[in-house]
Amino acid sequence: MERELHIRFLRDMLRARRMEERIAQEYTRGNIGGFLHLYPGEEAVAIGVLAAAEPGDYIVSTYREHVHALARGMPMRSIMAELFGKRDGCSRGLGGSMHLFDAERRFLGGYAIVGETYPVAIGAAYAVMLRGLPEAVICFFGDGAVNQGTFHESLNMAALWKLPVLFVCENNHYQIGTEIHRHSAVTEVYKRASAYNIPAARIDGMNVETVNRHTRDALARVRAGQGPQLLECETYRYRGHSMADPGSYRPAVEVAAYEADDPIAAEMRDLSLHYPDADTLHALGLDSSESLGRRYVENGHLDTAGLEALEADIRAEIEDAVAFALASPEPTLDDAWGALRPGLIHETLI
Amino acid sequence: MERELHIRFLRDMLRARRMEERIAQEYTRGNIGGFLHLYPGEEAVAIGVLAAAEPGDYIVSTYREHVHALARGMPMRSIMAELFGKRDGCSRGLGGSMHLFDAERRFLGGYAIVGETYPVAIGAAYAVMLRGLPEAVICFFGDGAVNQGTFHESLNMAALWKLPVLFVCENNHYQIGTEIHRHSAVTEVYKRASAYNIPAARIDGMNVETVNRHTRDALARVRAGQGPQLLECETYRYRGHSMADPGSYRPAVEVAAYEADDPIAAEMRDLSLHYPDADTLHALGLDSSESLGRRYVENGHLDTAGLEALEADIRAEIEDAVAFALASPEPTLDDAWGALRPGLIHETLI
Amino acid sequence: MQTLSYWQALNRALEAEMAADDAVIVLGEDVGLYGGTYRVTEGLYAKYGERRVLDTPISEGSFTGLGVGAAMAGLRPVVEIMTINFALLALDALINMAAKIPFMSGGQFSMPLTVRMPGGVAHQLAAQHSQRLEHTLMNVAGLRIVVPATPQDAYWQLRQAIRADDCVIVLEHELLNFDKGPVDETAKAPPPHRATVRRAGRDLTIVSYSRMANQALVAAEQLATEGIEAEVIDLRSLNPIDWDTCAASVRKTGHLLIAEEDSRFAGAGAEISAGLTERCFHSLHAAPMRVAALDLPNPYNKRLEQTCIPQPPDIVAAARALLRDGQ
Amino acid sequence: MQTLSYWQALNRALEAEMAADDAVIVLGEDVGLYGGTYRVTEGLYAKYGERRVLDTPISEGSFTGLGVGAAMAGLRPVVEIMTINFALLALDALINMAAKIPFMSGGQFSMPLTVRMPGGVAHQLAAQHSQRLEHTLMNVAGLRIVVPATPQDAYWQLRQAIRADDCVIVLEHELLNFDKGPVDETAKAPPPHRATVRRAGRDLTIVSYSRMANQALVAAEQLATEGIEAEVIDLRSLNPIDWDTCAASVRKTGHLLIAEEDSRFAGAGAEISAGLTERCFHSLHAAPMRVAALDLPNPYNKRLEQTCIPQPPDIVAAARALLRDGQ
Ligand SMILES: Cc1ncc(C[n+]2csc(CCOP(=O)(O)OP(=O)(O)O)c2C)c(N)n1
Ligand SMILES: Cc1ncc(C[n+]2csc(CCOP(=O)(O)OP(=O)(O)O)c2C)c(N)n1
Ligand SMILES: [Mg+2]
Ligand SMILES: [Mg+2]
Repeated sequence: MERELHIRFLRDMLRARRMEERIAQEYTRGNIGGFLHLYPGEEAVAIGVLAAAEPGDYIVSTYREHVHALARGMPMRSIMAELFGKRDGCSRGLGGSMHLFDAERRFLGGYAIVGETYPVAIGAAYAVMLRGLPEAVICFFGDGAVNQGTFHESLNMAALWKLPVLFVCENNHYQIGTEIHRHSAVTEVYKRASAYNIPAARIDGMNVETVNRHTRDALARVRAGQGPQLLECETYRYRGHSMADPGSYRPAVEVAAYEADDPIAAEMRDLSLHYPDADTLHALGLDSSESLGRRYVENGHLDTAGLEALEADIRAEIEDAVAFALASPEPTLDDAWGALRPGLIHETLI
Repeated sequence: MERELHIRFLRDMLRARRMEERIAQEYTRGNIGGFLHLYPGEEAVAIGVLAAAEPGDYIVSTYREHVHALARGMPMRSIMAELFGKRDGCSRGLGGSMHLFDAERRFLGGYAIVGETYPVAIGAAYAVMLRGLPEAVICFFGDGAVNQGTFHESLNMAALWKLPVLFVCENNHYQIGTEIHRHSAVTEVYKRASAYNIPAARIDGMNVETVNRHTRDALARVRAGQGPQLLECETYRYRGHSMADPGSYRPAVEVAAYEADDPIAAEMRDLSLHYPDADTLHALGLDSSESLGRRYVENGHLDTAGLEALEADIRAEIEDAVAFALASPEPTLDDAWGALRPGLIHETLI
Repeated sequence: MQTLSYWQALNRALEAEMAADDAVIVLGEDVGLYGGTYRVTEGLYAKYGERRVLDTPISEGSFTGLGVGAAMAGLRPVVEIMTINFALLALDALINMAAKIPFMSGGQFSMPLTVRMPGGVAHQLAAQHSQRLEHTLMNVAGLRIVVPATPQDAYWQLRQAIRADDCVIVLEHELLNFDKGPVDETAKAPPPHRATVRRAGRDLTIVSYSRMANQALVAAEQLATEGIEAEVIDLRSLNPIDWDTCAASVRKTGHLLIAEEDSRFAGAGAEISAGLTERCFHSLHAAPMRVAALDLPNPYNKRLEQTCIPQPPDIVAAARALLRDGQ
Repeated sequence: MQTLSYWQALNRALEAEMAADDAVIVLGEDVGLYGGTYRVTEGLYAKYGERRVLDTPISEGSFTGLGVGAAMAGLRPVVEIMTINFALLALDALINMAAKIPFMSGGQFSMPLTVRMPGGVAHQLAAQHSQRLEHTLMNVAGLRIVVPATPQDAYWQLRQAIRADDCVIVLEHELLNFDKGPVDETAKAPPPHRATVRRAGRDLTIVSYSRMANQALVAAEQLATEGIEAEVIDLRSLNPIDWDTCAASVRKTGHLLIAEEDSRFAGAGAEISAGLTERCFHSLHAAPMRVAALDLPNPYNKRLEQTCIPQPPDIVAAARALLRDGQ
């Protein structure tokens, strides 16, 4: 059981990483346009948090949301087609990379204006509260987003009315090129929640199991009517802020240090606690996702065939998604007019 | 010396109270229009804080700012003429009650959109910091204003860059008709400053001497380069939010309790600690500003003549200010166009 | 038929929709316990409780955004921004969120959100409290804007706004609140964005909206005494605009006068003028004329305030000048 | 003369003004250490230090307001709002503060504040990142707006903005950043708000601004091959508008075409159309025509994005249609 959960985490993180890598390639090939913000390095947060969510929960995310969407269960096909700007994309090719939406899975969207996720989240939570349902809202945001006024306004209201929201800060220490010490007077994000009496914790965002456990506990409190909770997940992005950003403002040693702590490698180590072979693992040293397969095999969690099958599954899914995206037609102007006012057909306006 | 300071506080508070009472009258007479927010009950804050300010300091205030303006040394004439919408008003009759400005006294204005005082204050403070001067900026705001996003954004920047600002919260427990427990998840405003590492204290805003002492200490820290400070002054407004508001949402006992703690009466009690006669004072019980004169005489701080002279001075000043305001001409449309772009004359635009 | 004041009509509309649908909630500063700054929400708190009539902190950006999120999750929120002046703090929520989410989501989410904001120039409220944001909101694809001038329209249009699946902005006028008029709660409402001919005439068309439409009627009566028959059109809606009603009138009269309280430069009148010139150029005997506010912030001084925004005599004078030019 | 790209011209202008006056500071997200998202502030941090080139948190409302307060206390701040899309969070600071403080203070405070905001439709940035706010800002008395289309104008107009004692908004266009052109740093600049005739012609007047003015020139060359000589006016400024230059041209050609990237409905073009109709009605042979963006949020899909905003062939087609109508 435990083992299966770990394998699932590993699979989801690998799937996320491989998808993002492919997306980067497709961007350089010109199949994807606009701003593109990738997630490698931060997978443990999305995977760990969303594995704890129920189907009835609402998710609100940012422009760096492909992996949240994937972890929420959105088909890779519909994500990929959206990035390709196609009609079968989750937002019909009208939203693009920063605006993935899925009403069915209660994925309330990716928002590109920093700080917008808070009000959307408390709004959905207000609806939940009014109906007295055991649903929760999960609201993602970055460390830079903490300084937006809506953080303050929304957290105050969430606390005031005990709204069922879990605020999840993906603290990757950077607001584009500005390091957290240069943008926040208090760099421990979780401490800022005390201004609203919101219970908060800082956790290791590079460890999927830690993230998942804390999320489960926090969501249980939310569902028990204890009001909003906040988790600060310390993490790191390996790439630049977006495809347009070389990321050169970050010291090489910093990037290397975090990469040594790769969440996928970490999950591997974690598995090793549950299954012998710890010495072998230790001897191997820290690792990046590249050599993960080998290790898994060495650890005996997966045999070569199992690992190859896993990687092959992911590869196949990605190929399928890309082929689907390529084949999908482009949206028409009629699609655009229809999307502008989905409710319009029922009404005589003039 | 001490005694003189106390007499000065008392005089300033009485002057403020009497001016506001007259302004209310002139409003009902139709000489003053628009929204009118009065200050009775809160005098100890403006008087206590601004008595500690230096001429080089900048003051930023709200729509409830007549007394801040007066305490800053602006002539009552120019305040009254402004309220009357006249050309000799401090803002030429263009600003009105909510927008008193005085460049010479570095009174950066009354702002009517809740939450605007913070950014103006940190902006002025940034200019001071850049020039390395020992000047400070004093920023007033209410308890309701704490929930505006700019509070959060501006306090973070103030702390991040160690700007010389003293934030003064006039916590009168109400945001118009909404009591603080219904608008803030954390009702101790000073605690919210911890989210920015800003030193903060909650003090008795009904006691002018307390306010003054804390302000002096806080400003000393500001001038010593220790960065922003925050004072939460607990106070109360006796009247409705504005002249349009009956204030009936507040329990009568609450109003009475605070009035029993009138800052002017409190200052009287305070004086009695320095000069005998404490028993007599105690026997008299708590008092409102109305019977203040009598008490003062009884306490021996002022003789009947002295008190009458004080009241007479204030009466005369108010009469003079009203006469001045009445006699002042109205601004012209040319004045208005000139005020729109004071810098325009130097430039050929097209 | 009953006579109600404008605020009462709005109050009845809220009451009716709240009674009809549990998903309707009202939120804003002092809308509950206090009963609303302009009394519009009076009585609702007692009847529907503090959860459906929600007093908010002073956090316009976020409580408007809360309305957006709540609408996405199935409620039909009616957000009151106490006055339009504070809407500048909520424009990201309105423009980048409410207006764009249905589109960006490929039509998956509708936006059954109503945002009420009393505004306009009232009595000496000075520059920061006398905003007019018509032009700003009009340019935003995805928002609908209604501008009722009468209690009856206030009633109908607010109810329609709440029932709409789009985000509808209700621009009320602060000075209309105590205007009284007949309100029929049972008659079938006209479509929400259809303009209405408030007065028929043959010599010129005056297009206006909100309080200024009433002022235009006053001016038209004066003009009638001089033998000039003005047709007065109350737009009732600024997005969409009922071009057909306006164009039909202009084609008949050959003269277009636009009366608005907004500042002239790039105000709502600019679109009305440009849009009708495009549609009726060959019927026009003279350039469309705009009677509008001066391009100044609103001054506190009463006399200057009155000078800055158009008064009925200004409309009368403009009509005369227009007809002279068009001879 | 040297050739610079648009961003380099802006960079030189900042450099020149910072060197000339210690009171000039630059602030915004990533303007310092990072060198500016569009490189416009490159090199300034190294030269003038972190106090005069200030990296800010993501707090647009307050750091723009900080610019206002700093301007009142004697600095000449240049605020960069990384892209205009985030300016919706700063509109209270711009509209209720920067634009109104000089007026509300009776002229005691001037407002030597410059606010730069790159914007417009770039490449597939989708609805939230493709704002055009011309119309919103134009209606605000107390703001001046410049819209440079060339590196030379970018250089001149930014310098003039910094030197102005009013609040000047510099609307840059994201797609112009890498356009190159001659920049003379010593020539005397024309007044900041004067329009320029970029191409002379006799058959119709095309009024445009920012990137669309360059597109209009492309269209004009195409029209010339068909024997149609278009006069192309680049407004350079949206507030104030140089009406005289435009009106003189329209009186000559009798035909007015407006090309803008803004959405048509209540966009900047509405004022241009209305304002010039008022001034030139009797010279016009046809209604002024607007070529503008569709009234839709900007779609991500590339082909739709291109469809939504005018392209040179659209301008050409409109010019032909306009001349047909005006026969
Ligand atoms: C209001 C606003 N300001 C600026 C930007 C430009 N911008 C996009 S992402 C970003 C940094 C956000 O940092 P953080 O919140 O830490 O998230 P991360 O990108 O690190 O995941 C900025 C400044 C924006 N999108 N919205
Ligand atoms: C942004 C904004 N929202 C709402 C208002 C309307 N309003 C004026 S004063 C006020 C209450 C402010 O309360 P507080 O900050 O406690 O100051 P107080 O009036 O008690 O001195 C409100 C809601 C406003 N002026 N600005
Ligand atoms: Mg970050
Ligand atoms: Mg208060």
